[in-house]
Amino acid sequence: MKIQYKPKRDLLETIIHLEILQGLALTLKKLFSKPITREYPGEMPPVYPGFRGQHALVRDPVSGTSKCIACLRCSQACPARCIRVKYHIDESNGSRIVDNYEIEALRCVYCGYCVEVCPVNAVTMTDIFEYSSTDRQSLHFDKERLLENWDHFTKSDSYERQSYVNPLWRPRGFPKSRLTASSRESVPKNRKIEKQFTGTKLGIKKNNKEAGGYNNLYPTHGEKNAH
Amino acid sequence: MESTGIIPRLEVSYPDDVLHSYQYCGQDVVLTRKKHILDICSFIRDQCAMNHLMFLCAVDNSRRKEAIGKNEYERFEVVYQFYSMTTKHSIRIRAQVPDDDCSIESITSLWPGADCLERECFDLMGIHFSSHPDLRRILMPEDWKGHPLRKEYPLRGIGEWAGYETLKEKSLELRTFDYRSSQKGNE
Amino acid sequence: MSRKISFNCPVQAGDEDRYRIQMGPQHPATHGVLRVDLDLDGEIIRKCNPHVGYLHRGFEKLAEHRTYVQNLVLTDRLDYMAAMANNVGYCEAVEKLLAIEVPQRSRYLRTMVCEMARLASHLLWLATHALDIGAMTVFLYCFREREELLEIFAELCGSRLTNTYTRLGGVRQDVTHSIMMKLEKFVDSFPSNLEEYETLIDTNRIWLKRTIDVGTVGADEAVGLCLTGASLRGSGVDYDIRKHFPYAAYDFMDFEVPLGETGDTYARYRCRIEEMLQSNSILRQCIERMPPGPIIGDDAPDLIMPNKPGRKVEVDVPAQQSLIKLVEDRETFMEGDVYVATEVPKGELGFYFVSDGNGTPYRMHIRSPSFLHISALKTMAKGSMLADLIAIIGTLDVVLGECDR
Amino acid sequence: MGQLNENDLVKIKDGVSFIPGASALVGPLNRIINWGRAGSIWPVTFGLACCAIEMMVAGSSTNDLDRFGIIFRASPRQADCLILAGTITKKMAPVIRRVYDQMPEPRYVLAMGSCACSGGLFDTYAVVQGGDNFLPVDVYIPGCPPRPEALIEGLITLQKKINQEQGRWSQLV
Amino acid sequence: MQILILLIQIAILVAVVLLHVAYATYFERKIIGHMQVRMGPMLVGWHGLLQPIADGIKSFFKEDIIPDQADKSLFLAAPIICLAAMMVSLSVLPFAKGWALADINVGLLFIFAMSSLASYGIILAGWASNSKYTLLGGIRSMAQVISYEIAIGLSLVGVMMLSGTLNLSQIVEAQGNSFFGMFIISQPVAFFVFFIAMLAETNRVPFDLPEAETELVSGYITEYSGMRYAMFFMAEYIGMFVMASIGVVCFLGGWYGPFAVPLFPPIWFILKVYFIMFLFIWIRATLPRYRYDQLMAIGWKLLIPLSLGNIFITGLAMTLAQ
Repeated sequence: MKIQYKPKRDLLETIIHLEILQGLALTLKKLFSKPITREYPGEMPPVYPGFRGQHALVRDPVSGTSKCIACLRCSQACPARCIRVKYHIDESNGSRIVDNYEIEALRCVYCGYCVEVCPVNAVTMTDIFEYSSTDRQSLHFDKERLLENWDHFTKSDSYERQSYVNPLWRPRGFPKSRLTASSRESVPKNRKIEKQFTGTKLGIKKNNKEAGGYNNLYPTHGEKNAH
Repeated sequence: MESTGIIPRLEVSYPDDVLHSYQYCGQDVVLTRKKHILDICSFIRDQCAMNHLMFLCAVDNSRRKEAIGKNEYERFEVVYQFYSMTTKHSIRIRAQVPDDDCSIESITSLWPGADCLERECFDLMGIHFSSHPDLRRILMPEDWKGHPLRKEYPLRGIGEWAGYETLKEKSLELRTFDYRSSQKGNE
Repeated sequence: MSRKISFNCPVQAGDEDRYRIQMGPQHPATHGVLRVDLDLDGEIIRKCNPHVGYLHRGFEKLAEHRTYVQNLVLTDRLDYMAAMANNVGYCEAVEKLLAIEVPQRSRYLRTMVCEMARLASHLLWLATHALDIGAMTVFLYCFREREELLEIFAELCGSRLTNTYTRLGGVRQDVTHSIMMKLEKFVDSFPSNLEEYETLIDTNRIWLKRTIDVGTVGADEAVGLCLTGASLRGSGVDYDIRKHFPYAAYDFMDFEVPLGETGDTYARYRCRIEEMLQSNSILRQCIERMPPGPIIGDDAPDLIMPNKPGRKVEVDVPAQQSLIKLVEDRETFMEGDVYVATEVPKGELGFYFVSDGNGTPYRMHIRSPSFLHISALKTMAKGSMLADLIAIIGTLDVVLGECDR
Repeated sequence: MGQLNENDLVKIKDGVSFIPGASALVGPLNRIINWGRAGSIWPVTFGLACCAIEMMVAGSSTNDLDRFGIIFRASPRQADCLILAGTITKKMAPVIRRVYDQMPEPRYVLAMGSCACSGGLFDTYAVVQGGDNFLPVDVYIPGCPPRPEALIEGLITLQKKINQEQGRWSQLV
Repeated sequence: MQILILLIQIAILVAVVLLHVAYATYFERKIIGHMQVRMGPMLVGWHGLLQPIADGIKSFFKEDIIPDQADKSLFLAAPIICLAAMMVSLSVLPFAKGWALADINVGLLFIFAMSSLASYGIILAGWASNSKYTLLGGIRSMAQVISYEIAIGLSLVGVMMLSGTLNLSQIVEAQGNSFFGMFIISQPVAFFVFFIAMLAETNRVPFDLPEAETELVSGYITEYSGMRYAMFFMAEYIGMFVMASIGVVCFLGGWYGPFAVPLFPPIWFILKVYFIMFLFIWIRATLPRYRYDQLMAIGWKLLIPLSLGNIFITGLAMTLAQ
């Protein structure tokens, strides 16, 4: 396909500077239109569930501490090698007990692999992205700090709004067999199950039935998708 | 991609240079000696209408399982991939470059665009391209030691680059003029 | 007064009246950290020598020390204007090497995000190109559209810029209805918004004067310089990898490849504008034809590679030290080498893999379009004026992250 | 310094000190200057890698850094703040230091994103492991890249830091 | 006594103009911001109203760097030359009837002289900084000023011919109180040439080559920091103000308006000046930048022939009318 050029301007247009006047008219029109600026400290940007923000360790309501079982999958999957887990083995039953769980937030690249591979939904990424600091040490999260992050997050609006189920724990559209742990948190009952999106002009309608099994796999998040 | 018939033609034209050829994932590959690489490339460009040089890079074979113990492999190889925009065929040439004579002829006379790619090979792998107009380091600083992509080069580098060392010294020295440290000194 | 003028570069014989100037690495118009050494005769460039490497991060070396899955994260940082397209390109290459099947739905999803990335990248290109030439309002209008796309990315995969959306053997997340509704709204409004930018520059006499006959490259010269993408097509060479080696779902899409004739900056500008419209129509087709089905294949590797059969991860526990040592299971992957190219917004992005059967690539070479485009700068800028150089850097659409790797 | 060091001589530099009574004058002046500085932080137009794109977004219409009085200056001589937006390679580090040295006091450094803070993903031969190896970094902004709002939040942190400064002007005037 | 009054007048004028300059930058940022669908300064003061003050305070207390290799005396003198020349030209502007500090007979020439002098400041700044970008900026500025000074002078010859004087107040009087008396009606071509040349004289988009940010970093002011940079900045905005004032005086009927305002006569003058300054800002938000040789070509090949033709036709028309 050869590209088409717009016709050249004629003499009259050259003299009255038509195209420049059009440009001026556009900017003048914009002068009186509403700015699209989001006034940030007062007005928050939309953050969607599954946003890869500040890390946290989920505080288990039962035990009051982290759910981590020190399987080290997260630190193996981490491309930036920023997760350090220290643990010891309980002599009585041979299970691993986490001593410290460190995430170096300044080295992390926020890829979300650690969250996705965690078999017990212990580590997560929250919607919080405002935690700049004037010193380096405060961004080196240890276990306590990570648990605090979770507490901080559970108090925030975005947690309240969608009663958090991180889609990274349970990626939308993933068959159950592919999830790292099949014993993952079940979807709360009051959640609407959304059908998988499909196009309207499908040439292959008959395949629909076979693929129907995938339709009811993933929950929606909050009332956003309800309508 | 079906067989293009280029490999037999190459084998006929350059019987001494073609070592071995194979197809992998539908891509034609020819292993050659480095001696007549310029002729081979110009043959490919002019006789086979392969006008597009897709990429040019160097590989260090020293730790490669399949290469170890086979004498058709040398320490390094320079890989060229050519493509013909008209016939939609492509071919890959792997020219073997021995460790002791680490040089190969430049193809900048055929593809001016190969200039930077060859400089990159020289920079990262240490392969000399004879008759290259301006063979300097391109990605690393001029006084960098070693060739990072060679297999024996560790990931974090050997030693510290001199320029960075001087920078660190300078920044320590200039720190005295810093607001924060002058404050600390007085407190 | 002249006693105080001291030039850093030694002046060679015959060059006494040349004015040497070093543009960059910190310069507003070099799109990052490109450095260009110029020999000026008045304002006319006699010699132009681009220096790259100020963003060389050792990608190819690092990739040899990370698994195939982890390297996916690296590719986000290659061409950060269109991270999605890089993800797709990388995955297509690795899937060819490891012979992984991709389900149809995720092919469509990949096509969709690729085109979204192309739009985002081209919008950023238009913005910076216009800013370089002085039209700063276009810059901000383009960002408005781009923001919409980035918000869709954020909703889709949780990150705005470095998406890590694809996965070997599929994609990471399925789309939801709300994402698709947003996308549809975007697709509907995009052509009229594009018109808006065009009012400001397309027929503007200053823009025409600054772009027509600037940085002209003939078709043969462009091929010789290894230009790809819109920079090549502006010269009239019909080479688009989406047509030549269809990947993802481009086989099923109806689109055309816009070709220029003159090979100057204006032709490339028009080419990219037309490409944006084509991408928009591909997006619409993706929305309309999105098939149902799984988004990830059955034989897709796990996030922790090497994965099968019987992944073996040993943990070295000197209990006091508790350091983690991962002994990678030397599971047999395919041995061989493969080169797969994809059409990213900048041009032809190719990955050349040499595998020796480990979970990490033996050698990964990235054929980055920007690297070759910058090398073409030397030829293109010669004889033009200083202000033209800015326009040429803009029109080549270089991104240094990809160039230096 | 009015509130803190009321009773002793305030030492600014070797041999330069303030008389205690002057603090009534110095205190408000200090506050006004800090307000001026916090209200007009001009960063250098200096992008390194990915984060530079988010920096541009922060300056664009949706977030509009101009609201805070922040406009980008191309010349380091007129800038107050250096945003390290992206990976710092060893080849680039001397250049960055040079840009920093060209800036007039008071100058601030923001490290934006993992790469600038600590090298991030790129633990390789070519990358500096953190900008604070050779620059006095004032604010660290985590994220890869941080959202533009996170950058704004980092700048707000910097404003807070500026507002707490005492007598940084006295050496200059 | 008279001197004292004059001094007070000068002080008031300078204070008002400096405040005006400060707020001109504010309005520029605000208007361009809204044209780009964003907000402009918002948070320093109510709707960012204190923004210029904060900028001023910050610049004043910023370290003043004099590069080692610079020619110190010239480096220090350049911003002062620039600012002083621009400020002096304020003295002859008639803001209202009788509201001029110095109502001299050669007002128009005086302003041209001063604006040429200001360009010396720019050239010296470019030279004395001893940096390559500033030198290029200085050279560009010199060439630009020389070419467009001619165009702007020639374009005003028609006005001088019609009014028969160089005194600014008398030029306004010559246009009279009516709308159709304005010289923009009788001299449209001259106004067109004047307007474009005015943009070039004040280094505004699309002719902002001496400080083209994407080409020359900051052009001739690249090496200036702190207050000295602010002085150049002020000089540029005062230059805009002066040029806009000349446009108002020569083409838009000066202080005359549809009706007379009793207490504050300069109101119409100021409104008209602001209108022209708005045009400056508006154009800045819309247009790209010319290339250097194209700029020269416009100056020499388009504007100067046009204005010469305009003089010829004006002369012809005047002769015929007699």
